Amino acid sequence: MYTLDNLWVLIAAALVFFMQAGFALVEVGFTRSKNAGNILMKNFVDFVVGTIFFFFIGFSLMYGEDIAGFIGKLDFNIISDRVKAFSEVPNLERSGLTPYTDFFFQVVFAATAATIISGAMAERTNFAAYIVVSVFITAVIYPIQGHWIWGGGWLSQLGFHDFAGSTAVHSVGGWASLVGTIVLGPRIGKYVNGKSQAILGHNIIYGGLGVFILWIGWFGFNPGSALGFNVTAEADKVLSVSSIFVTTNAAAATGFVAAMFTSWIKYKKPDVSMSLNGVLAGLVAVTAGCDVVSPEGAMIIGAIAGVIVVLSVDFIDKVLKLDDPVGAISVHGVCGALGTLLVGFFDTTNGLFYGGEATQLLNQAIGVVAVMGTTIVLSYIMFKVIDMTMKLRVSKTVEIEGLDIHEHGQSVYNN
Amino acid sequence: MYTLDNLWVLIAAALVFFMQAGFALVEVGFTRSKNAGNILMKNFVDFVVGTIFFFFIGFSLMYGEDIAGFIGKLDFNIISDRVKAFSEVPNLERSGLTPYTDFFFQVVFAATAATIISGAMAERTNFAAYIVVSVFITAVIYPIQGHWIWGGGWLSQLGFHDFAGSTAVHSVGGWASLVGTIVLGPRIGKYVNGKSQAILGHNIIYGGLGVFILWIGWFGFNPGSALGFNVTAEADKVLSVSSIFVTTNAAAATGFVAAMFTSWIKYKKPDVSMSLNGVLAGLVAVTAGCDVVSPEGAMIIGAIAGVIVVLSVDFIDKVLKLDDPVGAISVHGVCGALGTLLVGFFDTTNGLFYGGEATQLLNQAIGVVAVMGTTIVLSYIMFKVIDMTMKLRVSKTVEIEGLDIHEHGQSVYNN
Amino acid sequence: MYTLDNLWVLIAAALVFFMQAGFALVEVGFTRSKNAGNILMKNFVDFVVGTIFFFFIGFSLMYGEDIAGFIGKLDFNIISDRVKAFSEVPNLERSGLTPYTDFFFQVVFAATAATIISGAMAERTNFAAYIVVSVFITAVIYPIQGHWIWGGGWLSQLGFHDFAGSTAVHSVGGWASLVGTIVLGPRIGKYVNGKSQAILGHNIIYGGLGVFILWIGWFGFNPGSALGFNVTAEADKVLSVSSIFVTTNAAAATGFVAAMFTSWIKYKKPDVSMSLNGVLAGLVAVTAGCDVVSPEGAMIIGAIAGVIVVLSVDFIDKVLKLDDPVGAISVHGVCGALGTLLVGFFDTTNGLFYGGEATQLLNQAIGVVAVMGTTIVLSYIMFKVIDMTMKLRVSKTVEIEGLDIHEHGQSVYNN
Amino acid sequence: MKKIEAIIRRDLYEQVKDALNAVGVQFFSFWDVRGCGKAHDKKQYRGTEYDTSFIERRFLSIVVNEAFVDITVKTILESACTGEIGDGKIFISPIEETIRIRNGERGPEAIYLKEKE
Amino acid sequence: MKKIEAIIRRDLYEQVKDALNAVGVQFFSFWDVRGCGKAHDKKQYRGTEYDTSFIERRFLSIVVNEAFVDITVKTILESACTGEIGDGKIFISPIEETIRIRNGERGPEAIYLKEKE
Amino acid sequence: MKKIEAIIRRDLYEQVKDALNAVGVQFFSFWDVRGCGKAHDKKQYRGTEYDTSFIERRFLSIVVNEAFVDITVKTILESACTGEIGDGKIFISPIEETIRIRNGERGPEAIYLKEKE
Ligand SMILES: Nc1ncnc2c1ncn2[C@@H]1O[C@H](COP(=O)(O)OP(=O)(O)O)[C@@H](O)[C@H]1O
Ligand SMILES: Nc1ncnc2c1ncn2[C@@H]1O[C@H](COP(=O)(O)OP(=O)(O)O)[C@@H](O)[C@H]1O
Ligand SMILES: Nc1ncnc2c1ncn2[C@@H]1O[C@H](COP(=O)(O)OP(=O)(O)O)[C@@H](O)[C@H]1O
Repeated sequence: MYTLDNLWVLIAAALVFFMQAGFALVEVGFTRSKNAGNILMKNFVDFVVGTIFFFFIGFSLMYGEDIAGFIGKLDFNIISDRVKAFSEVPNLERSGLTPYTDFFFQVVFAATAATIISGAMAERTNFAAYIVVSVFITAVIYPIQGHWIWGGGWLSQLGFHDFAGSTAVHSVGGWASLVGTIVLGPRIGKYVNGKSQAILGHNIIYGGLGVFILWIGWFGFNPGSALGFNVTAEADKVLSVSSIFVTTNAAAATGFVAAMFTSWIKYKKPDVSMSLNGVLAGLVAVTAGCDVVSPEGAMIIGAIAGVIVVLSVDFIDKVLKLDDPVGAISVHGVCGALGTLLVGFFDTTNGLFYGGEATQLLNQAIGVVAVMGTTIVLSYIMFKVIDMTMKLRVSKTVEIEGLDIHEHGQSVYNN
Repeated sequence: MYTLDNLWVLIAAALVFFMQAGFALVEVGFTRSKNAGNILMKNFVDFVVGTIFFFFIGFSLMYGEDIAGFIGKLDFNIISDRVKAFSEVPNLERSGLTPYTDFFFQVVFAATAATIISGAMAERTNFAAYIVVSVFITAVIYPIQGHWIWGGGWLSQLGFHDFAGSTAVHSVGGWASLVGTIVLGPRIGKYVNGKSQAILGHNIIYGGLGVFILWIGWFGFNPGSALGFNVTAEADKVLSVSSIFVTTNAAAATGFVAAMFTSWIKYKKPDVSMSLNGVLAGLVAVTAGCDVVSPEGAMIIGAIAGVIVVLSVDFIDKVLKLDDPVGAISVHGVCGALGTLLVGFFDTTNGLFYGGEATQLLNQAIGVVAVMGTTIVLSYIMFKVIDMTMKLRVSKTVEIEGLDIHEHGQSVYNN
Repeated sequence: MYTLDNLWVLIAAALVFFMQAGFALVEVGFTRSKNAGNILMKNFVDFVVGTIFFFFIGFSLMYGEDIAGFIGKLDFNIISDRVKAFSEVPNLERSGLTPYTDFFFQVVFAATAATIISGAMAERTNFAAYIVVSVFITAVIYPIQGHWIWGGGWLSQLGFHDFAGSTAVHSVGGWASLVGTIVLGPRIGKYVNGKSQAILGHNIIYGGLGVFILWIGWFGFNPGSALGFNVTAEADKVLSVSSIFVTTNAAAATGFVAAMFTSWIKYKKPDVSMSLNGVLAGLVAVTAGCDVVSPEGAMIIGAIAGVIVVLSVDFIDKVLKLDDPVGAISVHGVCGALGTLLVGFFDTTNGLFYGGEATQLLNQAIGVVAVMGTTIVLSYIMFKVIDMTMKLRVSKTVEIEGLDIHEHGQSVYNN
Repeated sequence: MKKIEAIIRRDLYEQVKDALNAVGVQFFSFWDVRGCGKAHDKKQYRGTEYDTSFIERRFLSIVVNEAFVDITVKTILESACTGEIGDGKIFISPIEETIRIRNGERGPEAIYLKEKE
Repeated sequence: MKKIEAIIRRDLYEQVKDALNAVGVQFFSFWDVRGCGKAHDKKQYRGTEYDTSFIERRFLSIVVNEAFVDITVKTILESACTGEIGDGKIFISPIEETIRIRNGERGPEAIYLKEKE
Repeated sequence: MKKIEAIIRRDLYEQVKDALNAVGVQFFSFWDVRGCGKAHDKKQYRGTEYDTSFIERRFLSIVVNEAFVDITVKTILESACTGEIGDGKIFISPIEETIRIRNGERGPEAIYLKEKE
């Protein structure tokens, strides 16, 4: 039903919006107090820049008229045109989402992709340069991949299944984070004689609150991606949405448990921030297939992600020696890819474990690799150009004394 | 539809309720740690006092039987009477909001008006006196202006357009803050030899989280003010509500951007707390016209508010020398008035920029001025009477050593 | 209507989920910084353990086929079986909640019961042992009582009225807290020469934010317990749900006011954390009867609870000498029981104050006592067995130096 | 006059303070410090071990006139001692002059609020 | 050289700092401490009274060469004094050696950045 | 015995601590202070400039017996020096007595846990 569909998607979008607060808290909490204000600002910038640029540019590149399966046609007026067309439909014959609902739900997703990056690049990125990064991600990089997967592009034609964006949103953010981290280099003091040092987050309680907020936000992110809430003779979105609540929640729970026990076994103690990452890992991983897996399947997906995220954080930190303060690459990049692939196994209708064929898995792998490759190339170009034109990284003094004082002229904590 | 209308408005009201948490965090964060518990208490007091007094008194003054366009008739039983009447309608013939839904949505608005003031008067107001202030605002001052604008009073008859309360809620809170600030005088140490000193907020991260919470709360505040969610042959509230989501969000985003760049240009660095104020300025400004402006119009309104809020904070602080720790006068008073006036320009059906006549603008100006004048007079009387009877301001020692210890016997931060 | 019922209950469940964040913040804030990470972890554990064990075990014990009015039949596949059955109903003939919606709403309640305990047992409980406690609460203890009250067990047959769980959820948590506190003993330094000492909470602002979050969560908890949102010729859940919003809110408000003034009179100053407890006391107390009391009745219930919670905290702390850092026994146990009994007085159809007979009150008393007795016995056995097998309490050194460092290897607050 | 600096366990502070007050030592300042010792606490954060090698302690700075040195030290020794490693240290150093800011009074008199006793 | 330790009201810090700077005392360190005095502030938490007996103060540690001792003390006395109980104390103690870490310079020269003046 | 007080850059703490440990100086206390210097950092809050004139630093208090004074100073000079303005200072002052709270042991013996070596 027109009204219910819109009501649900608007509420879901508001919840997804709230994830920005969650990301901000996790990123602030997992880093040092001298940079807290800067990270907060970056999280706001992600969202406000996203809102503006996705409105004028990103949305049409993603959902505009398809050009060769590769990109949508740029159209600054796409939204007002659609509203005009929609308004001409007699009220009682309207159906689906209004162009506003549609845009609003999409824009909060675009901002999510951008916000992932700020965590990985925390504590050393030039603020002005970061604003430009945000613009490119929401106006260009995210929309292109998004077009492939959700905008009628080649991946959606192929049958690639990424229901709510393990790949389209999280992996894009995660791989861009990977590249950003490489181009930036590690924070001063992170590697001493090649050995990784602990740089402690200054308030893990913020991180915990952030994860709770992200978790509730995900009840908009995943079930909202049904883009409606109705029942017809052909399909029952009510049942489907409610099942997505359960699968989403199940994966988050097992993600926590698995990460907690993995860290417990590996490090002898249950690590707080790793367990929190486990929740996010489970959520990211189940996002691709939350509509087609069973609650039990979701639990297994979450558990796998919870184990992998700990191993991945370790590997990236100690072996690859990439400095990702919040674990964004592992949570969003690695677990996003992982979860997308696992759809090929756990999809209850055509996953391998349910007697399906390998085609689905193959399609998933193609999508994962294509998005990873493209994001890496595009974001590498972006970071390099920005670095050359305006310097991506702050000076040594600024980094040591804190971005808050140098970039914003003040500390956020006082007496 | 009866069910959908109520469901939506109840959910919206819950979101508006949550704004209390946002206000509390912003006010706590923007002030000093020695007064944090006191401000928290005041924010709770606003809401609980609002709930009780608006139930018995304020609601009927605002929505009771109109007396000469000026005030509603006082009626302690108005809600139970309405419920009784409503209950007699056969279930399936019911329509609109239930009296409970109606009251609940209204009460969270009333409390918002009250809560604005606690920020401006922070760090020096006597707690007992503040409770009385809260009572008067929610029981008398807000309902009177509310009656004029929304309760069938003279401004609503005039055609004054204030969809969700830029004037009715925010300006009332803002102008009362102005008067409170004047009557109280500045905090000790705020002006030294006539020069404004920085008194730093103790935790701007709380402020940032507070702004995110306020932002999501505004998705109840503005779209919820459609007071329903349905589509009939005559009107499509679905389209309208969804458009309000977009305009509200757009103004918040440009408010941030504009305030950030204004502070960047003016002070050489992008100021964190000013940028946060920019979000609120954009939200407050778009509130009056969120239903009649386009997304592009909302962006411009937000941007104007974002610039103005920075200039206004500066002006009030340095020229008028009024000590408003959180910028409440600028955000709610100035930007509330500004946004209300801008409806006269940006209203897509009869705003000046869309070929409308000046009547709308004139009506807006009348409303803005009338509410400003009345609020100032009423709240001046209120503050003076309270000051004379129970002292509005704490003693010097209490102020210096902190309200937490003296008024509540303890500090909220310990080890 | 099928769609609306599910939509509302899912949204309500998401709000109830969010209460976990509120509990975590209150518990973290009311205790010392050296144990903050540990308490955060326990709050996550409650929910994730709840999700998993309630899925496989608790749900069927609570809602499975009734065995002699005492317990549901254990059935690991109950949810998938129900989904299968539900899927066979033609889409357009479906009604009520989907099995997923049903389970999701139930699981967030189960986790609430568990999470109450972590506060009372804070700062001295062995983490591994606590995980086992969580398992037992959500898999066994809560489902048994829940079955009696909501699952078709003997109390529901008797006519015991506990609409949203003052007894079923809160008292169960509260009484288990009582036993846990007794078995554990007080924190080191809490009683010196038999005199209760103040052990200060380290961040009451977290507590305040937590209470705001719990408050909005309660707008899912209570109105969501209507388990639907529709209107038929026989019943109007729309009116009922909206009235529950009002009664819930009213009791919270008067709870705050009453606790504030009680502490003000008793201790000469309005105590911040006691006033916060007052909100929760009001909410817990109104939970049982929120559907059958008037707003005025709810206000009185809240006020009584607000007074009682202060006296009870005092009594438990100073007379019984039980060390409950957050006041969980008083808020959830005492006020849960109190609120359940008050239904017998304030029920507008058959409460004593509205001309009803004493039967209702008697039934309420029977339920309160039965649940209290059973919970105490079961949880005593549980705590004792856990204590004997794996030690419930940490060593003296761990307690003195902090659970964060010893149990998790790190502090959550750093620079 | 002497300055007695005592580094004690944080959790014993109340006890030490009460004991000091009981013997008439009612004026001092304190703050929280971190104490490095041989015990290298291995901690870890996100799987990386780090070595804080410090313990949270409280630092008391007590300026007394000669007559009070012994009783102050004795009182601290009694009230701050658990007998286990990590009890902390007391350092005594000379103070040449003490001045009460309120009235400019100098010397030992400035240490105790005589006129109020 | 002497170490001048001043325990002052937190709220007067700015004033004291400005006064010190004005007389050329521009280098010092400070931190926040709690000061115990006779005034036993009764506080309460959840209905239990407790006795913090401390007030929040700021501790200034200023090392100066002999020539600056008097002016420093005088300046603090003037700028940190309200005349009400609780203004704090100044303690003076000997410093045997001062070394500037940057260049290893020792003695009174290390205290002031002469070369920059 | 001497008290060596070193005010160093916070970011160099780990390095200094490791260097000290390496030469056998394993016991000391530290806390965070703010250091005032000539460099007046202009900061701003909501458009109002203010002058903090301080930098965040770490204060190390190390009591050693005479034999260790030189090596301690040398080690700090080496490990805490960047050569840029703001490296901090070292102050040396006399300590008359040291007492280990755990067992009441006095004098230089109290400084090092000999029996554990
Ligand atoms: N030489 C020193 N200089 C400064 N502080 C010291 C010194 N020796 C010990 N301390 C402080 O005292 C604390 C406890 O001393 P420690 O030697 O561990 O106890 P114990 O003597 O009982 O073994 C240390 O953590 C440190 O803060
Ligand atoms: N003997 C002392 N040793 C260390 N600090 C002291 C001593 N005496 C006073 N102080 C510090 O000075 C502060 C103020 O001193 P107080 O005696 O209260 O002021 P006044 O001398 O004006 O009455 C105390 O709170 C404490 O921090
Ligand atoms: N006379 C002093 N008394 C106390 N602390 C001092 C003194 N001089 C310097 N300091 C501390 O040392 C820090 C760094 O000293 P500074 O003179 O800026 O370095 P540099 O000598 O390399 O120029 C100051 O910020 C302050 O904390």
